[in-house]
Amino acid sequence: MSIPGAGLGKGLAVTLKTLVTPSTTQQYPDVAPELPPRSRGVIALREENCTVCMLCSRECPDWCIYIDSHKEEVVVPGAARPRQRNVLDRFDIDFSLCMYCGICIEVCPFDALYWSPEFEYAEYDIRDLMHDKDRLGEWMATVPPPPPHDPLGEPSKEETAVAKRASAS
Amino acid sequence: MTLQDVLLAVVGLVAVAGGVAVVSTRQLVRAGLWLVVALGAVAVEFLLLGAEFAAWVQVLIYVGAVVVLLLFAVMLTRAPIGPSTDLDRPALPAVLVGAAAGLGLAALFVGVFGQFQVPSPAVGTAERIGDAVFGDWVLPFEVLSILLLAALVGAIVLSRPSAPQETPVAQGSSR
Amino acid sequence: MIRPVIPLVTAALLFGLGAYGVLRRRNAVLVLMSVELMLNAVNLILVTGDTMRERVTGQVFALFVIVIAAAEVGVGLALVLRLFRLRQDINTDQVALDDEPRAATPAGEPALAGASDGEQA
Amino acid sequence: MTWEVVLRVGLVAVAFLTLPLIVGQTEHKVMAHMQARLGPMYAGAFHGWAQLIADGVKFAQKEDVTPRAADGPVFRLAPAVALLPYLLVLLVIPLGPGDLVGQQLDVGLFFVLAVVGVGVVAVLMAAWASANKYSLLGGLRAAAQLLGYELPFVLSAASVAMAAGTLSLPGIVAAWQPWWLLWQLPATIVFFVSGLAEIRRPPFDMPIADSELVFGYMTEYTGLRFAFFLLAEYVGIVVISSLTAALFLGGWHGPWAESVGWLWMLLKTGAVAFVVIWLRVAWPRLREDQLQRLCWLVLVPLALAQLVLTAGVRVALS
Repeated sequence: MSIPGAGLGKGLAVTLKTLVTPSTTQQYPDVAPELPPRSRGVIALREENCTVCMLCSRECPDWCIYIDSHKEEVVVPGAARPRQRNVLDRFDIDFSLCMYCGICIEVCPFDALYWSPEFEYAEYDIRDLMHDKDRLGEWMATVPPPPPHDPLGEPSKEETAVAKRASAS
Repeated sequence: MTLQDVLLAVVGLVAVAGGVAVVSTRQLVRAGLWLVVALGAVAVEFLLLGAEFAAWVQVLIYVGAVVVLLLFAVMLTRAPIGPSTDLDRPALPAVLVGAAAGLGLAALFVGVFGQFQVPSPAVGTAERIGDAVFGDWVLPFEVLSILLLAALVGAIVLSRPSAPQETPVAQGSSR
Repeated sequence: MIRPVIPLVTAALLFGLGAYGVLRRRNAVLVLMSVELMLNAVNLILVTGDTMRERVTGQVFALFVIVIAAAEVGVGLALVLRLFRLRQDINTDQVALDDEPRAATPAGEPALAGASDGEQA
Repeated sequence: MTWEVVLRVGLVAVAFLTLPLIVGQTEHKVMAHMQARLGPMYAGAFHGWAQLIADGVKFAQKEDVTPRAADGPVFRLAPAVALLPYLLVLLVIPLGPGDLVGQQLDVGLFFVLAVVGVGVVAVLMAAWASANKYSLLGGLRAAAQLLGYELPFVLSAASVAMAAGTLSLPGIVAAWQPWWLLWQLPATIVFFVSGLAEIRRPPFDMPIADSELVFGYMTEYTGLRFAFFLLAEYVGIVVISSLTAALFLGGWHGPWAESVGWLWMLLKTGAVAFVVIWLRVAWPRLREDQLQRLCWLVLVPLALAQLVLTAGVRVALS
């Protein structure tokens, strides 16, 4: 059994309560926002880790990563013949297309891509949202250090491998 | 000519000009708006003549309700923006009757009251009108209320959609 | 001091305009507007008469007239809207008083068409 | 004598220009905080106090568009017609005891009711002249709403006039007694609700229901003319709040009324205006049939019953 008009009173009560509750709005340009750790702001590139395996570009759902490269012969002293090595010419991410899914970062086998929490890179021209590899490299400075391991968690694969090798020898 | 005379004449001119526009404009809604001007000017005449209460009743009932109803009806009957073509009948008989009534009455009034002057009326007549309505005129007042009720009922009956029994039962299912 | 002849002449002219409008206009709503003009002219004369005789009887009558005008407009507009709903037109010249509303005729047509089809088949 | 009239009219004009802005700013801030926001914070440095001035500058800069199919003169005139009645009403609302009122008027209450009713003409003008079917629908809704709610509005005001035995607004306030709060409570509610409907504020804003009719009769307006309509809405809040305060909440009555009566009047007006804003935030819009049902089946009978009660008490007391 509900009293007719009780909902109206409830609406008034809720709004009045919200009125006297301090609001938690952050005045953004004046006050820096408190971002949660590991927020997804922009994607940074560590160029020397990239082997041009193209996994990121292929897995990208909206095809916003553009990669060009050429092969170079590297003469390794003592080796029978020169090795071939991929050299990155172009690594562009079009942030006007990117949907911040992070799949490229997940799939990168050599830890060349990282999330950076920086988000203030809006532009007046949409074409300026295409970040080349130098720009992506600059973001590396803003990438936070990886979180420490959970002291109660399982040890990492590398650690167990080292321990196993040591015990075997 | 006193100041009040001048004001009366100017407001009277506005009223007549509004009236001319009401009966001559070819745009339906504009006619209603000119009627607001004419009736408003008449209300101001009432004010100048000391009939304050009647003036505000005029504004409340005429401008606030009657004209709005008229405009409402004009819009509901799909008045176009811009002039309509077939609003008028032949002018001659209307001009004859209108001019005869208007100018004849005007000439009569000028002839009888031409130089007549009366003292400026005192304002604040609501109490006296109340006494008059509920004293001498209370019976007509009550009759009037019955008339209003009858008009209300009549308007409702007229504007309701057709009664269901007018259409045969078999076709009535389409609603 | 005021000259009552000024509002009286105004009222006379308004009345003339109203009479002209009632006879001249075809549109029912415009006719109603012209009637309002005439009623207002009468009210103006009543109120002016009050001022001349320093009484309020005329104003009482003016109030009565205003109330009756409101009732009249209510019923009049109900009639006009009813007319418009029946005929899609509120031209007073085209109101034939003796025939059935046009909306009734299409109901008969399908029956006739059906009958002629039956004869052909 | 003459310059006293000028002074009074000047003061009313100042009130006309400042009070709506204060109400508008309060609405910005109160609505924001009720929705857990902050509202304007930048214009004028301190909590965005100059937001509405900035809005005014913005409106003045915008292009004044009249649609090609519109009925130009009527279209351009409508905002002024919407604004004027409220300005006139402010002239006769008593601010404090004695003659602290723009203009003493023997039938002030009647004047107010008559002039407020004129606003509907402006709505119809704007709606029809816009040559836009949504505008016209909004205007017809507004006309039906205003005609309907005029009745409880006038009837509830008549109740308090009957109780006070005068039609003059200062006279009604002077005759007011604290126990009228209880006795005239139904009339207070009816007057306030139908007043809300008269100025088309939520939850009675079907004429400008933006989810159905774009913006009703204001759809085609831009720039200063649109600002005029908005200003009319906020002056309307001031008028309805101050009328409710003066007629039913005792106006300038309160402790030390002789010296600070005007402050009491302003405070009561502000409180009612706050409720107007509060209702906008808390309640959803009524449906068109609910609106008419509320008017004819609830408010009108209530107002009539209140009239009978008032008459009975008056006769019993005399």
